[in-house]
Amino acid sequence: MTREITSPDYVSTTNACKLCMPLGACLAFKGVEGAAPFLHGSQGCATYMRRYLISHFREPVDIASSSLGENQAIFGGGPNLKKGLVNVINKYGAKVVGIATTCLTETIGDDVPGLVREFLAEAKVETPDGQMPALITVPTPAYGGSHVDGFHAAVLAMVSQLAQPTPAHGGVNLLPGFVSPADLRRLATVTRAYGLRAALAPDYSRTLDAPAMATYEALPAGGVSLNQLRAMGGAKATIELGHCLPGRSAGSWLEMYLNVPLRSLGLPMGVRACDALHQALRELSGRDTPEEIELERGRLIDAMIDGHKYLSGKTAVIYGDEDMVVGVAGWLAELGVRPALCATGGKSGRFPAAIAEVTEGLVRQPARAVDGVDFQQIGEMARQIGPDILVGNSKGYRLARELGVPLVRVGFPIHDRFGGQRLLCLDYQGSQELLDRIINAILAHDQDRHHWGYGYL
Amino acid sequence: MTREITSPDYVSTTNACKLCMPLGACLAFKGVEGAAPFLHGSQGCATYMRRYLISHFREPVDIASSSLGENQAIFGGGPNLKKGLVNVINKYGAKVVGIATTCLTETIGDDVPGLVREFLAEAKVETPDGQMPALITVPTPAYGGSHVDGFHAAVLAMVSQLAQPTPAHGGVNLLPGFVSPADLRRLATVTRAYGLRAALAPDYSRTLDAPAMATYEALPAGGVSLNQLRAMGGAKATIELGHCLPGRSAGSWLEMYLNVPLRSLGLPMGVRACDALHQALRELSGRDTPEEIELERGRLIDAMIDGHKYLSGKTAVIYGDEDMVVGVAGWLAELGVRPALCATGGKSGRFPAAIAEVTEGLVRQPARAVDGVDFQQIGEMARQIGPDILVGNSKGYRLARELGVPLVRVGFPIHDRFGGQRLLCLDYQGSQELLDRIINAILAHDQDRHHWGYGYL
Amino acid sequence: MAKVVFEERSDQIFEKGEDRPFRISCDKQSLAGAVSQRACVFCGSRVVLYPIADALHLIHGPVGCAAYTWDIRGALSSGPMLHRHSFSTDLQERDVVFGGEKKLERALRELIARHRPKAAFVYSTCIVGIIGDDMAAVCRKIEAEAGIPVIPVMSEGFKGNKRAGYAAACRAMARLIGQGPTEGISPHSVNLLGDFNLAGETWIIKRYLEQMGVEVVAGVTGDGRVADLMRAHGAALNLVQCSGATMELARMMQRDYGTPFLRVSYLGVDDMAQALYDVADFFGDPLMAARAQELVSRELGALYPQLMELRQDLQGKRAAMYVGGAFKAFSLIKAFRLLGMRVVLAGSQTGTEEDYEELARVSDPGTIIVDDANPLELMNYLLEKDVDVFVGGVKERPIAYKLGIGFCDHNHERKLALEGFEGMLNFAREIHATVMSPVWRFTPRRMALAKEAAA
Amino acid sequence: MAKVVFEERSDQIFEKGEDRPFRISCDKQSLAGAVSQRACVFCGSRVVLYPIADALHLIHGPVGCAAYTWDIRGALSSGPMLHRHSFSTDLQERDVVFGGEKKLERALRELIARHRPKAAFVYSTCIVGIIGDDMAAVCRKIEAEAGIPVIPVMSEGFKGNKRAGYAAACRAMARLIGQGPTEGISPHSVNLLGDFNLAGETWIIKRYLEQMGVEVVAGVTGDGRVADLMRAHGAALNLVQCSGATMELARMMQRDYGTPFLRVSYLGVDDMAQALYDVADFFGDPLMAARAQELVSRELGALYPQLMELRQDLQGKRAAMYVGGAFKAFSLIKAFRLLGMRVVLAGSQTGTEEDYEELARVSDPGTIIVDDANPLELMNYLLEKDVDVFVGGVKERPIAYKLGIGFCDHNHERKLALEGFEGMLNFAREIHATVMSPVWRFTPRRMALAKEAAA
Repeated sequence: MTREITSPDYVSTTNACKLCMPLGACLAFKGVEGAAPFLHGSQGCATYMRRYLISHFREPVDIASSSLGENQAIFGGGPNLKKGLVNVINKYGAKVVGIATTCLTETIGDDVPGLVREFLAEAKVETPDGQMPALITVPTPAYGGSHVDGFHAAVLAMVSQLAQPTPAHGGVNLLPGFVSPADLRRLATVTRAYGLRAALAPDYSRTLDAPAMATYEALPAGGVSLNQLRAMGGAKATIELGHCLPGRSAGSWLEMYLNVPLRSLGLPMGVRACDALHQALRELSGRDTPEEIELERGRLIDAMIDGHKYLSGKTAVIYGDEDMVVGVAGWLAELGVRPALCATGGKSGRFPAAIAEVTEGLVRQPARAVDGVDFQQIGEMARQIGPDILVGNSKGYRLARELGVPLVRVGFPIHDRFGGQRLLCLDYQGSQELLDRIINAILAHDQDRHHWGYGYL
Repeated sequence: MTREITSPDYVSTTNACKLCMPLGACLAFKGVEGAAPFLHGSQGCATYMRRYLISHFREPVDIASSSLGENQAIFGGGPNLKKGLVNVINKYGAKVVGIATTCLTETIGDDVPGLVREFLAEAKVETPDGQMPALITVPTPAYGGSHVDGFHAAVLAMVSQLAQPTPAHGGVNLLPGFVSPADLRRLATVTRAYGLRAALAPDYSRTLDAPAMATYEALPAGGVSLNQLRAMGGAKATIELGHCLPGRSAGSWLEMYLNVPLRSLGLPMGVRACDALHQALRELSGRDTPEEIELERGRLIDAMIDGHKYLSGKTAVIYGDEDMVVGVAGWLAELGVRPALCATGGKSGRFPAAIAEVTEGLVRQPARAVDGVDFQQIGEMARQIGPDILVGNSKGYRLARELGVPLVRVGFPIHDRFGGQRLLCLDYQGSQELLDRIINAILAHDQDRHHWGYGYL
Repeated sequence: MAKVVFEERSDQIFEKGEDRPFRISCDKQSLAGAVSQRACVFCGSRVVLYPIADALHLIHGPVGCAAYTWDIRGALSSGPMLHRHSFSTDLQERDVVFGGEKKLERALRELIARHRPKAAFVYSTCIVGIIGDDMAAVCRKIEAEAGIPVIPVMSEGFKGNKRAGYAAACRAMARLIGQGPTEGISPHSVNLLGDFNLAGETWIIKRYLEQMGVEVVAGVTGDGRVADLMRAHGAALNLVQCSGATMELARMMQRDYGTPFLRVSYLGVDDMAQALYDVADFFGDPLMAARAQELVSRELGALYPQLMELRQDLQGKRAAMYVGGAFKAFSLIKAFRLLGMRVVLAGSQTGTEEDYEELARVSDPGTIIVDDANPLELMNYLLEKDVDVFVGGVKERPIAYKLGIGFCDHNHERKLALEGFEGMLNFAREIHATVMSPVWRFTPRRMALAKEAAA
Repeated sequence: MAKVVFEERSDQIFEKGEDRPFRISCDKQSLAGAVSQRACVFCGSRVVLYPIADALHLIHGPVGCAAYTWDIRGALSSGPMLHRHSFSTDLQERDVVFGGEKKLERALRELIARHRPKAAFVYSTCIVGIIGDDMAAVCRKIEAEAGIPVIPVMSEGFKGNKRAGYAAACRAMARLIGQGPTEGISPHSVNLLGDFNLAGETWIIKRYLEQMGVEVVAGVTGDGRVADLMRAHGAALNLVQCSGATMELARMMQRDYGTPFLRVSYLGVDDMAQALYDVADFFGDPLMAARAQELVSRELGALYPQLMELRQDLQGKRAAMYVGGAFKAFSLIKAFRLLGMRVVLAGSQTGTEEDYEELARVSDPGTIIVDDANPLELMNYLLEKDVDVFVGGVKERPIAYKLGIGFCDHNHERKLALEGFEGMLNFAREIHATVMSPVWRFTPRRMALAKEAAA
């Protein structure tokens, strides 16, 4: 039964299970109120990332660029960066500009923080309130990590460049990581249900899942506000979600420099992880879990029981961004599904330990956790396993098709289905929805494949 | 383009698109706090209906029976009815018993209201509070209509037998019709968001979608309370959902006998129908729509736009219970899907007009609406149409399989998928979920069928 | 918690190992208001005749009886699927007042013309019994017209219980038997009675028998065909499983055609092997006996190591079962023992006194034996005995689940073959999958127990 | 709302019908901070070479460039699908410091051994241009080793714009052309340049040409094969669509092999017919001309009634378009006119001055012509002109949708064939489907307009 699954090490990358750092940074900046993401580099980067994000969010994703050409690559991108900032501030009305570098500008050696200081000193822009916008800078060379690293780097940048010593105000900081707009809304609702005021950073729940409008909002409403970011030092605690964060995360920065106690939790997926979140919320709020949430939890347990026989002993291959894979793996393990392969293109170094932690006591064979892999490797390993189901982003579709098993889409990107930005995966309700989707994918697959086509399942 | 779709009239019924009246009555009684549904008839009826309801709700559904045998069929079922009432009151602790007849007891001519009066006069039961339980009776001969008729008859029975002249208390009555537990929770949340206290009758959102328990609750918590039912006469209005109600509905009874103004609305599915509900809630509460709901509406419109090209010109066959079909038809018409066939086993007489009303101004050819049909007829008509999609309950699976088109499951029963009781169809959020499910069913079908298997859709 | 919920039913429950001798009351009308798990006469008839796949099954009555039995059983057919439809006369108020005979007649004509079945079964329901339609006359008329057997099944729901429905079904099948040719049937031939080909189980048994050199003439109640039934009297032997449902047919065939019968069970290792040995013994063919032994030892050789691996986890777990007929329970008790498990509750809807006595005999002390139970009683015993898995059907499932107890569907809706040697492995895996699922540790009852244990 | 958003870009926008004569500035570096819809050099190369389905396309650089172009285009292949993979050297910090040549070399060996491609294209990206890897040398080395063409594509993102990428791709393809045998190629033969076989469009055009008796030697940029490209110089004529992308290749082939070319468009009824007539004219074969006429009249006979029915609804509606190359826009204006619609905005990422001049010439007065636009400008004009449908690509889609305006994907991600006569019908239906959708009446903008109108 216990086969060793081998994953050859290749020099080339085929169908990467990751994207580049600046994309993650742009996404994080979309979660700041009044912010324009700005890429310091060649025009193509911004356009490719816009296109990529649009395919998932189905929303305008305007990312400015310093649009460097050959001359700037030789003589330095400073003038273009400054010109671009003027445009984005004057024309887009940006109150915040999140400036991420690219491999080009990192390699030519532009000193972006220095250029920004110069720009602020030159003060060439006019804003209605006379206030200079906040300019956040983050180094995100594509060769330096994945989009998730870029995301976390941008969160650290916004927090560390804005948060200041602040008198205690009783609120909490909630750093959710790279989750869906629906997940962000859910986290906000849950926190509010305990009477806690939370600074949710970043919060692109509205900017990247906006209502239909009568006109084009250059910078859509929503996001964590500058004031919230600045006041993070006065929070009674930071809840930071994710097992696979960089050592220097925004939450640890707040703890180290502004003495905000840090509670590090995994993404709340499955009973244990959700319970841990609510335990933290109870402790921080001093309140009991509201009855409505208790009932959601109770219904989730009920559904686990109702559904356990559809799942017991099934084998899953889970792939995607590290923390999403960890969250799904823990949840599936609670349901009796064996996470036979947990794979990610990320490389935080924490992934195997996190998989071991969330599946602990629930699985007979340790789940195989491999990081830094691409879909070539995932495919080779998955073929050895012959899983019952794939859980991951849209990028595994062709593998699922080849294996003839259902793919339950979670995470990012989801560009071959509708409503990826509305997928709720977190908290009891999100766990419930994922559970229902997984069981129904299995049921549909079996029903359609079966000659008899059972009507009752 | 305009073919006349013919539906032959058969004497026999093949694969009925309806169930029998007592089932609907039992379901309605499950929505009253402390109530035990009780069938006066042969033991099999109760057991079959329990089994049927369990397959959908995946919850215990205890339905008592007077378990008549041959002797009782000849000499009258009174003694068994009374003995059964004693047991259900003493052993189940029922505070309410909802007694529905069956074809057997209707045909042998048992006078159930009379027997109940005798029973109450004899007072053979002991209850902890010394109060006799409320006994509600409803005639539901299987040959008299469908399960939906039984449902509405039971709602009318509980209201007309319990509601009394009551001083105005500022609350509203909300009669939702046969919708899912998730829909009921949603209606309660929405009403509460306007600051309205609503008596939701029936409300089986908790009894038929209960959390896991440490022990077996003979009568699960939840449901509209006796006091709420009794005080319905003091409400400022009744909102009654459904276009295809019987002429003598509970809402019209409250208006006629207790002067409670009636607002008759369709099931809130799609923009127009949801807007109508919120318009009513605004008027009744004097409050604006809360921002969160406005945003839900805005996101729904946004999703309609994002998704319209996947749906424009597509053809749907919709079947099931009348009001669910009407709700889906109106919503699909708003999305540019042609409801080529709207079919139901029900026969309220209002179905064709309701379909015409909700699709008015949205479709080029009037949607074909046929009532009183079975799956033999639906199949024959659907084959003539060659639809792109089926929307209805699980009972259309074999037809969908034969036609090679996706089936999006809504309504009742859903026994070949997991979580049918949790399916949300109502209000902006429910409309959103249905929209996503329909588009994704179409996308998945196209993607899997296509040689190329596009990764971006 | 009161052990006895309904005083009137105290004589329908027996706990083995008490001082008083075995005594149980059964085969009674269900207690009003007790929420019996039982169905009705119609149910009994419909379940037995259901797998006859090329017959028309028309239910004469209001729509419910037909609607609730539409395609609810996992009885597979290797060919036609007519039995998976739900045909009804859908009686309306006017039919109740003026009689439903004309409607029945027209419906039969219509459906026979559309589907060209090999025979038609017409089921009566409660209401037909009251309004007094002469179903038999209508059937005779249409039979003459259509040239196929059109057989009334007198299954008015209130006229007895499910067992009465079995009997009505047997009488209906008896009408077909004897009508076909018997040429070419091997002297080593059997009919399979009381096996419903759930998840293809009949095919497993058939394969075993064929490997032994035995011809199966009719899968009477599994993958059934009208033509097979018509020549079933040509078989040398009837194998009767699930005694309640088809014993009467076996007795009729013995009486009318002299066909002997053997009672068998295909569930569990011992009973399955015994069934094959009994068949070989019956035919007295040493070669057949050798084949049977070879077959059994080959199958067991493959099966045992896997069972023993599963047993490691299951050892000491407690099972409860509530099934339709009691006969199945005997085999299941043995099957659970093989897995190291103990059955602490065994009940049935339709057991006879002899069934229960046998059940008591093979049970461990302390086992509860219950006839015609209901949710409150089941709940009480499941909790009292701290059961790990409950074996039953769809109606029992939510009782187990609501209490946070594992469940195994051993009823007609199952999709997993549980008969034969491979069925035993499936059964063991199924029990293992539910008992060993990690979900239980999150249930309120287990969490409370864990907290108690910790304190 | 200010008509001109960015002062620096005022000379890149022209409104037809003003007093001043046509004048537009274009082919410039995009304005920093303006959120241009343009991509980069690499994008231009990758899009042109993408459909060569049996070649390895290895992107030398960090992972992003490869990841964002993984299987994003609808260029179908009738055979191999190697082009749908995303191959990259995924350069890491150490490679940037110490150079990526060795990694590239090993990656090429690995991938060629795994996939056995007929050729390999190696794309350079920004960073490679900076760190100075000698890609050409690596390619030469591996080409010698592997015995297949290994061709560097110099497509560093910042070294120009998308047009520069087209040129790099053309130079890469030119390396293949001339290497294969040309025996047996018909004197009536063509290559298809600038058609990408999106949704199988190349196959439609091929069918038309074959019906006329014309052989297609190479679908250079559609359903492409290395072997076909190698013998493309044997064709009698190059048909060049989408001028921006492949004109340079056509010119090279004219220079090097004397292959003449025709500029054609397969979009819309007029241009499609004209293309076929032009081919027939070129070959000067009266029989071919007759076949072309027959084909066109047969297709139009089927097409027109359907178009006219759709036109009834679309008459008077307003369209905007923002496309990659301007050439397509000429055909679309005519296609919209055929549907009774008016184009009020036409823009492109990579138009040349001549393109825009021609665009202005064929446009109605009042039409806005824009080069290298951005969301704010597009939004302004879409609202100002009260547009009913916007034609563009994925990046333009949310701009239309957020404003509550219909959309037609006319870019490389499309899944609906829009070329040829059947493509015109698809196009008309697509426009009809989006413009006539009932969803618009629920959008904030339309509801506000309706309210205004009612007041």
